[in-house]
Amino acid sequence: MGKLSVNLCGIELDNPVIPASGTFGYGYEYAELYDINELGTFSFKGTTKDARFGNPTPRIAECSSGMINAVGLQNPGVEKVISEELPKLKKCFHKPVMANVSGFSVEDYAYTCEKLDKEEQVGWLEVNVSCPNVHGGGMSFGTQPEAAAEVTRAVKAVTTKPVIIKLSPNVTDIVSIAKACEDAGADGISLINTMLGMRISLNTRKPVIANKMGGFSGPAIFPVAVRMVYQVAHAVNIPVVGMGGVSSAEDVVEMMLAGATAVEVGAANLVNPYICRDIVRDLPGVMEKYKISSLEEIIGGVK
Amino acid sequence: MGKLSVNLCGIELDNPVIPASGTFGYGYEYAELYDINELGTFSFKGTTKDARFGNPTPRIAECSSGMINAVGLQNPGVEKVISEELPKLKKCFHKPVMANVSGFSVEDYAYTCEKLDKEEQVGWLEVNVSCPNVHGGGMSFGTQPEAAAEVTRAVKAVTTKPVIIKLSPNVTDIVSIAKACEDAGADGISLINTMLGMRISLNTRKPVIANKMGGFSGPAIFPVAVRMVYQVAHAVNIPVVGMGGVSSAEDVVEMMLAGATAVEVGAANLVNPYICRDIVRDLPGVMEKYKISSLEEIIGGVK
Amino acid sequence: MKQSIFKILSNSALTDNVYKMVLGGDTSAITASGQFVNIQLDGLFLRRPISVCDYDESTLTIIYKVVGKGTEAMSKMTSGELDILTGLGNGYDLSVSGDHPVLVGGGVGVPPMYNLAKKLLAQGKKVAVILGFNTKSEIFYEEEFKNLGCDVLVTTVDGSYGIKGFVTDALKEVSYSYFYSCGPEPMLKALYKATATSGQMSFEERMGCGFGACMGCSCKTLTGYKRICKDGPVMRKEEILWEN
Amino acid sequence: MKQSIFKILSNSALTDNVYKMVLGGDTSAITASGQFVNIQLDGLFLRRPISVCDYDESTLTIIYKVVGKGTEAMSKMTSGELDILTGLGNGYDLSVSGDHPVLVGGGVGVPPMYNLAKKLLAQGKKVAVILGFNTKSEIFYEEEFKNLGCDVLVTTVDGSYGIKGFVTDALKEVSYSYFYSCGPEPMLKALYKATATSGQMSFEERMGCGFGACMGCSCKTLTGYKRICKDGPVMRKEEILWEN
Repeated sequence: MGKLSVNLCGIELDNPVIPASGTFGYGYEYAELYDINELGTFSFKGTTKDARFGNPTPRIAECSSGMINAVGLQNPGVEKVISEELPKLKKCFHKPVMANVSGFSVEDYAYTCEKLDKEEQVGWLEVNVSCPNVHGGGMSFGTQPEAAAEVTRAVKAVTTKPVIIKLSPNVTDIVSIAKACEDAGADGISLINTMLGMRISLNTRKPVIANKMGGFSGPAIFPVAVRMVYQVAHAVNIPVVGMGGVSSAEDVVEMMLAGATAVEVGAANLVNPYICRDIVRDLPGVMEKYKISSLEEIIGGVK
Repeated sequence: MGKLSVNLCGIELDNPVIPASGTFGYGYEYAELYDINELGTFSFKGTTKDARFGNPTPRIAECSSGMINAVGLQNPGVEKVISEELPKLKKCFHKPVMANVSGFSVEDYAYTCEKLDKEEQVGWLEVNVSCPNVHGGGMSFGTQPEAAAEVTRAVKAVTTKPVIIKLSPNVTDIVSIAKACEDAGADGISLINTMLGMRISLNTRKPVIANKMGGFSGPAIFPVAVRMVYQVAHAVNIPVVGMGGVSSAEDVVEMMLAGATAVEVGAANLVNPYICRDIVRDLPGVMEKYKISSLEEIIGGVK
Repeated sequence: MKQSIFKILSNSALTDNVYKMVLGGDTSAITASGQFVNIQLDGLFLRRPISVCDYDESTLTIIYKVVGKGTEAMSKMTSGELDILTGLGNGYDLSVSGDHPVLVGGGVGVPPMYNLAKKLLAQGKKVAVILGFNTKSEIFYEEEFKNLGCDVLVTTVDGSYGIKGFVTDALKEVSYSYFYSCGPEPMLKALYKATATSGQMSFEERMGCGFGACMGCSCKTLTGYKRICKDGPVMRKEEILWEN
Repeated sequence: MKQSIFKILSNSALTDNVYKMVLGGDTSAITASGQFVNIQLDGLFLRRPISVCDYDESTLTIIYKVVGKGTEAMSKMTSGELDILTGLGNGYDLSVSGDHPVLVGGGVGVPPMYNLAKKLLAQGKKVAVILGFNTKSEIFYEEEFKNLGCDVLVTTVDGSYGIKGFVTDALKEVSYSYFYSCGPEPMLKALYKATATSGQMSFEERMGCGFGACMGCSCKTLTGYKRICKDGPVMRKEEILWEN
């Protein structure tokens, strides 16, 4: 294996850098800018059973060292993703891709994952259990260990590929939720999804975002992400994909020292569309500076 | 009342600006720099039953738009605070002061609050239920509604002055905890305390902070603070003191629009020791710019 | 789209709060009038999208109104370099203009009309321009459009200069084969009703990335969901769906 | 303590990663050798504490090693202004020096010894200076101390220059009435054991505020809990408590 390569749930990645879902579309906008095959893989736009427009606009707000978004899982629905998006994706990306799935019921998750599991290019299923849950009374699957486990079991029952559960940071005890997913058969855990945040406009005296609140991401949340990745990675025996404010090769190394096997990059893509490629290119220099011979060796290096 | 003044639990503040506990000592270091009577009030260093040195060093880490601290409630203990610190405080500050109290058992809280309640200059008791709880198995009082309510009841039973419960943001459902405190007799709620965060040094491959994790504060956490202040202020009928990353007069107005009756300023004091005075002086100009005739009127202005 | 560094050549006030900045750099990615650029500013996370007023091989001109931290910081810049994404958005389609199009700009919607007018005139079209402002002190670029050789009508809501009222009041006095517009949504809505011909309108929305990746600026149209930043900002009258 | 704006007058490399910056501004709050300043840097939240190498009425000289983002950013500055808190920390007490004190600096612990030497010499003291480095290429300020009129001994761990070994090896060759020191903790510990007289040591710790408010840099001493930033950074040998 190369000194940058890591093994994520049995699939080798040339490097641990993964653009996060919702910040990279289905890849082809970025493929116009550079060869996205330089990346380890990427997690495509959150896909649901049915097509969704998402939330009203404005959906975006600026914050110190970060941003809030309330897109609301806009996507064409799993059928169209398979028939229209994946063929376009296949043309510009030739590695296994991470399929990001959201749902509003356990049945939704199972339905969408079962369909995507059959797609040859899909390498992993990243199941986002941090979205609003209709049938559970406003709470989200990702904030209750049993609900997260229920989704995990349902998805595992109808799929053959590695299932990575993506957790919400807006919880009291992230470890109990991660363990519940592991016990329910999850092959990996990815975290952290965005933090629930809000901004108010002094001009209008209304929330900046039409939906009032939204998902807060960017370098501002990095210390919370490192903490949760550390807590979860030391509590479970399955790989952890770390994310949350990562925007440099140094951040990637810090996440891996905390316990991440691979690292997703989110908000930074929106500010610098070349950031993931740049991080991949910067990694060897950073490894040399900090005397790291292989990234695999530093995973969870902090006890 | 002046256009800057607000009423916090029956006590009028000349303005809503309050340096947060742990960033302002007992006031006299800052009194060497400017007349701290310009402030609404301030919340003094977290005080416990017994003297504490706190955690080993390093206790501080830098983050994007923020910092992590793991001081660990260093203080001389309530007897010495009363006999040595308050007399020094009285010399430079002539308004009611907010007494910040922490404990490791319900009895601790009651003991310390009862003593400070008898001190003439103490106007409010700010009870910090977001510190490590020994007898509850590593969880913290502030993460369980019933535990927070228990502390509230115990403190209210032995005190006569307004009791403000300071809540932790590291929870799934901040509203349920705030309501439990209100039901238990709290006169006010202050939030947010710091977020649990962690940084790792690439040089040493160890956590930057000796205690591994610490409290993350600064402008980075402002969007989470605004969200939680908004949620709590719209769920309870007692005043809310907003804090978390506030570092400008505009931030103060945003917090008040979210529902805060007064606003605490924390980490910003450590970077600019004059910041709270500057905010008080900037407020009239900001109010004029945004056509605000009185701060009292905008509290909870965002529905 | 291209990411590159531009040098600030000049930055001056046109009115109390509207500024004109001329930048030097690689403009090769700009392919149409009505496109925008996305500017990175120190201490701010998201880039700031600003419409292109004019450009040539090596310079870029933008006109912006101070509305927040970002534009306020820009207004204070006198020199230095900026990291800019260029060539964003679809821009206006000139092929359908007919021989005497009218260009309608309101407030900070005026700037993109400038390069558009230049291009249409270069194609030998007769170009009428309507510039709408609230009051006299807010007016800018009237002379510049006249110097290009356009027939220029200016409206002010308070009647302190030119025609009293809105751009739609001036529209009555103009004959046109097609219309191009940019301005606040109420103006675009009024134009939508008042215009006798087909045309194109440029829309504004808070953006995340500005290049189609984040779905932050989506809108519904009669031809499906569109991203203001990538499928827009210019929409054809026929596809516009007014949601409220 | 005072917060004020300083102008960067010069900034140059003394070794591969040690830089000297001279700043112009109001130094009136600096009252003793061994104090430090706390510097605000764009894009970084906490200020960066740096010991004062030298100062006069209107200029401040600091010498810093590039160890992280902050010092790296500083090393690239050629001009401009910096927001600095001055007059922080207790500094050295000269009144107890006796007539021939020795000043011991290790690595970036060398700079504060410079102004201290100046002051002691001005009081007519005979000043011996021991400068400890790892290797020849890291040596700086040997000439500057000689030019002041100090007896200077340099040690290098690898023997590539001066006395081979540690500052404690050079100490054997010096007679002294008192010692002042600044350097890495292992050096201070060794000095603590090796010194025959009383003395003062300056300590380092990660700081929050730098002026005594946050308790971020507390330490235990034989005379109680102390804040490195406010009650220190200088401690008397008699009060020091080695925790490990």
